[in-house]
Amino acid sequence: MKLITAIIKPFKLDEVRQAIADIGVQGVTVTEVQGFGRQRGHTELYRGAEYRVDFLPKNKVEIAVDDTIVEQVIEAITNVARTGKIGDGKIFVTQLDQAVRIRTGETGAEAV
Amino acid sequence: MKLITAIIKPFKLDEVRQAIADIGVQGVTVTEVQGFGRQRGHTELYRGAEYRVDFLPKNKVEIAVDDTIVEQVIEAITNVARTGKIGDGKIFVTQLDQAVRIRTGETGAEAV
Amino acid sequence: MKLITAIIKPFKLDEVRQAIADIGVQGVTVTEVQGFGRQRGHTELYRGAEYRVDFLPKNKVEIAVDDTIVEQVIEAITNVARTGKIGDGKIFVTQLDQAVRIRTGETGAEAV
Amino acid sequence: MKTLTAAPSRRPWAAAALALGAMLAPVLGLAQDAPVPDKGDTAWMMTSTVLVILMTIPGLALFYAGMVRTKNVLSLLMQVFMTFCLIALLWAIYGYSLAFTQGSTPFIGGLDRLFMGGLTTSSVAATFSKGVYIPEYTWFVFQLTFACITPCLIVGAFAERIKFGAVLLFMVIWFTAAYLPMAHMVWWWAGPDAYTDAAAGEAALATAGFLFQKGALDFAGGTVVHINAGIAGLVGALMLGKRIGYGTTAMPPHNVPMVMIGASLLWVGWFGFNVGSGLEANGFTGMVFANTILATAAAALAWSFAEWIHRGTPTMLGAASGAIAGLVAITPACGWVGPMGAIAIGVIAGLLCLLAVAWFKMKLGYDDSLDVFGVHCVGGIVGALLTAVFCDPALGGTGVYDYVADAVAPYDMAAQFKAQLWGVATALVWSGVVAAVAFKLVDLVMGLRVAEESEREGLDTVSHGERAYN
Amino acid sequence: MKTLTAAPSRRPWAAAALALGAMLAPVLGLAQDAPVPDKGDTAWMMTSTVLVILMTIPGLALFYAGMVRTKNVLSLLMQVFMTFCLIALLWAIYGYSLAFTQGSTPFIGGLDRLFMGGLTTSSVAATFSKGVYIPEYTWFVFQLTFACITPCLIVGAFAERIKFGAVLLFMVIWFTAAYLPMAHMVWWWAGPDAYTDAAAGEAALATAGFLFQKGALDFAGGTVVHINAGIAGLVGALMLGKRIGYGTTAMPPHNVPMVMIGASLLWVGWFGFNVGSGLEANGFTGMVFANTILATAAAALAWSFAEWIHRGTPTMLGAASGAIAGLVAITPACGWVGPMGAIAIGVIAGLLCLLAVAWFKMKLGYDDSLDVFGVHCVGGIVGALLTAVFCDPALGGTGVYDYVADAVAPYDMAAQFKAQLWGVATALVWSGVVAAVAFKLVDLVMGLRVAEESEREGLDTVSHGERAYN
Amino acid sequence: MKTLTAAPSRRPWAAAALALGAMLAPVLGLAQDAPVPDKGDTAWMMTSTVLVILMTIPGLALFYAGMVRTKNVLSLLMQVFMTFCLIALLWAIYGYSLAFTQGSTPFIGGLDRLFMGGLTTSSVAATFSKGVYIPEYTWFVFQLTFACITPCLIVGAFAERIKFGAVLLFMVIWFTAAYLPMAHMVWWWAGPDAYTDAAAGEAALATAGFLFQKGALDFAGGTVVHINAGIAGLVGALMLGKRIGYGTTAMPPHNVPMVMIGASLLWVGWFGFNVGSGLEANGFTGMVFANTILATAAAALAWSFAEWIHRGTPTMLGAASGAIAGLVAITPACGWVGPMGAIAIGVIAGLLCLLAVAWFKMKLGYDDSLDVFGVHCVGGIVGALLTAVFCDPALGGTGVYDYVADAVAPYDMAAQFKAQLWGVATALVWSGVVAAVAFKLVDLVMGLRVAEESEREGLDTVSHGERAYN
Ligand SMILES: Nc1ncnc2c1ncn2[C@@H]1O[C@H](COP(=O)(O)OP(=O)(O)O)[C@@H](O)[C@H]1O
Ligand SMILES: Nc1ncnc2c1ncn2[C@@H]1O[C@H](COP(=O)(O)OP(=O)(O)O)[C@@H](O)[C@H]1O
Ligand SMILES: Nc1ncnc2c1ncn2[C@@H]1O[C@H](COP(=O)(O)OP(=O)(O)O)[C@@H](O)[C@H]1O
Repeated sequence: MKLITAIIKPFKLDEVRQAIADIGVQGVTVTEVQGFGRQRGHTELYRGAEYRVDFLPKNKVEIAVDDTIVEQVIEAITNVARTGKIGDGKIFVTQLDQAVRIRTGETGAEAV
Repeated sequence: MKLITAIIKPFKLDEVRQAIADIGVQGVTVTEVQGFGRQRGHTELYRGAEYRVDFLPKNKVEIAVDDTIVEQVIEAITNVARTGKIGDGKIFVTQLDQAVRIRTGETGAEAV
Repeated sequence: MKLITAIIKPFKLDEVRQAIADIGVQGVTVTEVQGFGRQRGHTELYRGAEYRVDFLPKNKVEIAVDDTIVEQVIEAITNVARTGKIGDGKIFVTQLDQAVRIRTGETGAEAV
Repeated sequence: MKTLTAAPSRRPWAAAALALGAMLAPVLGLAQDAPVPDKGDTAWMMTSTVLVILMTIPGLALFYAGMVRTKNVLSLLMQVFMTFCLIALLWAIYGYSLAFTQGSTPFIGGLDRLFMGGLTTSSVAATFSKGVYIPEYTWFVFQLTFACITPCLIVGAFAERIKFGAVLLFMVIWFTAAYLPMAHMVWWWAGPDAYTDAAAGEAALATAGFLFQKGALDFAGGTVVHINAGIAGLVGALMLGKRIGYGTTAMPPHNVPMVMIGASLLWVGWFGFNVGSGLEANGFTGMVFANTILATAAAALAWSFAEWIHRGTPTMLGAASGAIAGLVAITPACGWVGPMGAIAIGVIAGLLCLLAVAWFKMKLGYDDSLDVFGVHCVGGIVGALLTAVFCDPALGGTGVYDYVADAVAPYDMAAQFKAQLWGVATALVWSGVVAAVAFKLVDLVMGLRVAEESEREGLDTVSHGERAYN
Repeated sequence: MKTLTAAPSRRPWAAAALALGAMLAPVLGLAQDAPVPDKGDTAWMMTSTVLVILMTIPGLALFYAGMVRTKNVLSLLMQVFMTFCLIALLWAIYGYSLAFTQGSTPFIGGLDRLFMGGLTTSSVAATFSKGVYIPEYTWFVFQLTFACITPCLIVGAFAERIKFGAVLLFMVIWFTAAYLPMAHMVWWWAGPDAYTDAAAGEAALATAGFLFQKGALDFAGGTVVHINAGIAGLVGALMLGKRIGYGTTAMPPHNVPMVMIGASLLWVGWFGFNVGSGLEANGFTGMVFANTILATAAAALAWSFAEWIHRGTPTMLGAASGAIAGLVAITPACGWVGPMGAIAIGVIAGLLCLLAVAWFKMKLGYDDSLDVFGVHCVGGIVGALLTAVFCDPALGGTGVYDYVADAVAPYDMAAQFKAQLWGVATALVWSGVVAAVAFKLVDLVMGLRVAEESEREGLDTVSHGERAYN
Repeated sequence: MKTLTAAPSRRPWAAAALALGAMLAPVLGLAQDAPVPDKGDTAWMMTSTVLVILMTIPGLALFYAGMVRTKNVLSLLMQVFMTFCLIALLWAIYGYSLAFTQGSTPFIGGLDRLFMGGLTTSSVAATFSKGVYIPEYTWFVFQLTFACITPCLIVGAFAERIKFGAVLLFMVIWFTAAYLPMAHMVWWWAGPDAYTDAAAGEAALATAGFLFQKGALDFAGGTVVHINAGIAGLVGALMLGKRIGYGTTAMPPHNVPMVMIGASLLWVGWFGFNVGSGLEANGFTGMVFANTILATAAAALAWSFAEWIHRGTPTMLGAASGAIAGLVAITPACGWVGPMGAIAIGVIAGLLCLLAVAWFKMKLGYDDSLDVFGVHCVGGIVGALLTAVFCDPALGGTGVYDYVADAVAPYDMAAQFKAQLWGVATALVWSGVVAAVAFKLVDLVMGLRVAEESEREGLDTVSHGERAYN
């Protein structure tokens, strides 16, 4: 199994979720994160003093999947999350040694 | 070392923390996340318009542990976090190449 | 590639970001998390009733980097995030199987 | 020299015309014993004025800002806050004069009070009781708050997508060409002391505003404020188009408690709005007070119970919306109906506004972000028309007072209903047309809508360089 | 025809009885010169009424909603908002009549004002000064707000676990069977003008409410509002049982600034509550005002300093709670004690309520979620009893006025204390029993508590289909 | 026995001295027909008092708490709330007496009203109109609220780093040694009825406060409240030093909507502050009302447009800050200038305060966390000096009334400007010195600043054992 972690623009979340559901992935876990990268943040003004805000709101989507569909999932995310503008985000893939479904105690591919 | 990541129902957090502390794990890191899975979310109403909210609040608990106690920790979490109802969550295990305690610079098992 | 995950004290975030930028890392992803460890939390009072709050606000900084600079990054973070007081946090390193830049589809080291 | 200014219409008069109005003010001004306002009335009017301000800032601002997404919170707050400030100045400069002095047509006032010229601490304004006056300064500030809140209501309709500069420019135009004429048409009259006998009454009436002459009743601003603003909002929503993602993504209120605070402060402040419009502190204003609380409670319950029955749960947003719907509908009626009539109006308005918002809007598919049309325009129309019904003394209403006979006149519901229709229709057409032209103009000058990317990012950082929460 | 209605008790009278009361209203109604209310008094009473509304929505609603967990915020807001609306209508339909008209027993009023029948814009209500009246409509709305806020206070006791429908049904029963009788018993009297001589005075007294006849003093509602609601809350907390996790998991307030806003608006609004209960705008109400501010400040300081000394830090929640405790305790006393007495009452109430909340509640282990009993009932009892102490002119109090002699009567502290005990005991027993029966009934009809899973998920989504924050 | 107390200065008089003042009160007290306050005035004064409380809690508290970081929210709320409570008690105990009774010097009052002794429900206080009085109790509570809000203003300057105990101790000292003398110097006088003829007028004037005698005009507290608090804030900011990370890390407001609510409630409440300072409900106070709204609107617009032009976006924080700047500047002027003068003052104050905050502060590098100096002191000075300009009848002002001649006196702008400079300079020096000494003392007793680690962690958990949001 693999854990796919995608950092995406928040307004793309619904589409991404839809896209991977279409492939048959039944669950995802989403975290609100702050991203810092090539994309520039905005400037904020407080009583005349300016502050540069470099952190941009992003969504981190984590998906545990069977090895067989890793490529498919990556492709699906890449397709729908892409706007072509800087800051579209990243996909990271790591090895998943084990997965357990707490409710049933099932492990491995059945658990995800 | 392994990194154990458990997605659990928020109201189980205190029990989970207690259970793994009992095993001797000294630290955990918790993130508020939104989970999407087999468990259905609720419907929200705004001025007569209905929206389905599929994301449910979950807690993500990350625990770096020595290989020796991985199974014990998984079992402890599974036991206390289980309600038997859909949505109890998952446990994911990944390999941890290295761990460093920032304060002391200790690495490896001493660091966690 | 490796994924370096650092749990640090929030007020150290700016310094950490600066330090790794100096090494040439172009992006990071930051999450607000609650840490539980050796460092004790504070006590809160509500109408005479006392509650112990053991979770402390921390920042989780995730950085995907090429294998070559892993040590450098760890060192940089350790240096600036250290206050020498309990609760300074941890650095975890995991193997990254793949990385994709959504905007361009680039993969591997070019993506991070 | 004392000056005399007119006050909101409570006495619609048969529409015979005789041009004596211009003489009134000087005549009274010369009177030996200039009227001295009662300090109790003045105290209440100042309190009422404060309350109407509270309605707007922070009341309305919070009501609106709570309903938008986190990224647009400050934009709503700013639009309300700045519109309030801007119109306050315009009111002092020319607004008051154009609304509340005698003009050469019954559609707009004159220039006697430009830059508040001639307004002194001893000039007075008429009330609805013969011989009872309030300080003109008090009247000036009381009406200022009405002029300020009305444009602010509109911003809810095109929230989350409009340029900030476009809001301000639109407001200047609409306030000048729609609010001021409507206020003059509905509320300008010579005051009750002019109605000494039938001839004098007819003469006085001929100097009144267009809709006052038609006999349209609007106690505290159902037509001038709510229909007026509501239709302008609809035009805006249509001309700006839908928000990106409207209908496909959920746009839940970012902070419902904030909406509830806003609605509560609107309700609290509305007592200044409605009861203050009685211009005195007496048993009659006590009745206006009771009507304002009962209609609102009834409307909030009606909306909530309808939701409960229909969807399974009564929502806080629904209860708050229902309360506002009730407040809007009772606004034109509150001085004309009895408490049981007020409850009936509340129930009807609560249900019809829910229908407008939940069904009619879906049906037509326009994106009136915060339901300015569905609540203010629909509620305003419901209230205006039901005023004709429940004003009937047979239904517990006050009837219409005849200042010449100094007694309540026989009531003719059909005639009154026609008069109310005149008011509704005039407001819809006049304000609708002005709004359309104004939006067009602003679009030509600077464009109405922010860029797509800005809309996605949110107006707070884009238009105001700030985020609401850090 | 003018009608005359009674007003809150300020003159307890020796309990001799003679049945003349029924004649009073007609007699005065026929009088040549019907009393004309002073517009200054009327202005202040309307302001006070607005303030009491502000206390409830949003004041009390925020005070409560800030103290619960994020998942139950809207449930508290809705319970307060809807209870307010519901009771407002019931007040108009039958509540006012049952509380403030002459009944055939001293425990409840009659049906003269059913559906507000007979209430006109020229009917008046008595004050505490001979010959001084306010419009009955003003009195009607002022008392409406008291009737509305009292049930709302109760919801804090069983917060985070009750069914929404159960709240509403309970409120209808409790309002009818506990609030209305208590209000009548404590506040119904014939007004001061009935006390022309000793015989007339005795006759008038015999028509007054049960506790008024006993001589119990309750200036603005310590008994009728706070003890009444507080004991009902305790009964509710006991009958519903503890929240899941109570005592084992922390249940910190989700938003302390919201609590602070709520407490501040309660304080601000309480000036309407207490000072408005003076029914006039004069030097006497100025003293009531001073008492209300000083007792509250003293109580907030007392609670905070006690926390500071005992636990190491003074908390915002503590300061806010202390302020409410002080407000509650000064409520029955504010028209009877001098400013230094008010400070003493504040300090004592602050400390005793802290004790009740932090020690007594722990000791007994009941789960009164937001301390309705500890603050309102305990504070109300402290205030009611201390009224007897600090009313003493020797301790700076006003003493008790004898309307027949038109002078302050000699003061008998022991007798007054006994009268106060009568008030306290009656409220505790009456309201306690009614609440128990009402909860039982509601339980039978629809059940009181939500399912365990719903309680865990939170009432906002379960009962209202919304979340507070998005 | 009726007692007579003086009221705020509206009539500066040539500084000839003759010691008769001590006789005034008894003389009037003995008068056959004791003045009976108008109930309309009294109603308005009570309303105004409530409004000033609303300004402080929750208004000012929210304005400040919204601007700090999440970890220090409760500390600001508590500092404001507790200071308010503490000063209220001190006011009752000795503050009122030292401010508003005749002392043996023109710098401070006497001890006649210690523990409110001699203050009865029938004692009265003078207004600015001959023969018009308000209840002394009303005056007592109205001025209490001024005394309470002023110290609260200061806490913004050293926010996010001071010990809670240090705040309270500092407040006691500063209130006693700076606020009370300033209030006495500026506002204490014998009342208009003392000015029966030239000799009596001179005698009366000799008993007035130091700055009253100098002829300094301060209608509602520009000098006593804003300059006074503003300079104390600057001294505090300098003596405590900068916050950790100041200038290098961003310290954005944690909740801008909270700032907006605070600013709005400040504005709303300020009508009590300014208009209430007129002590009556009439056409004159109507003008004060108009000035207060127009200057504020103008200042908010000026600040926002300046930001817009200069930085590209108008911010909500800027609009709110501008509104406060306008309110501060119009405070001393609101009873002396016409509406167009008020607009001019607003625009100038908005621009100058922005300059002070955005440029001057950066330039000098002090860390006045919430710009108490930049807004309140600078705004107060601007207002005090411009009062001399726009008071001129030639510029639409009221001029200065001569109570002996019972007419407006010929206006001498240069002389008035000098008088205003006296006021400004006295406040700056007196309050600055007192603040410096007080901070030094507190530092010696308990230290001013929390430990570095505590400052990093935030004052909420450290000093109050709570977090704002859970
Ligand atoms: N090396 C990295 N490690 C972790 N997260 C990264 C890294 N680089 C970028 N990110 C995340 O990806 C987001 C987008 O990256 P950015 O460089 O702005 O644009 P792009 O992905 O289009 O090149 C960032 O906001 C950050 O959250
Ligand atoms: N494939 C997955 N990858 C990541 N997280 C998942 C995945 N499937 C489920 N989850 C997480 O686990 C939670 C529970 O899953 P769900 O399918 O609802 O119930 P259950 O675990 O009982 O089968 C989800 O809310 C989500 O946060
Ligand atoms: N075993 C662990 N797994 C995951 N996170 C941990 C673990 N131990 C500690 N942490 C994280 O590191 C933070 C600091 O740890 P702590 O034990 O308090 O101090 P120190 O790192 O100085 O020993 C904790 O708050 C927690 O977020």
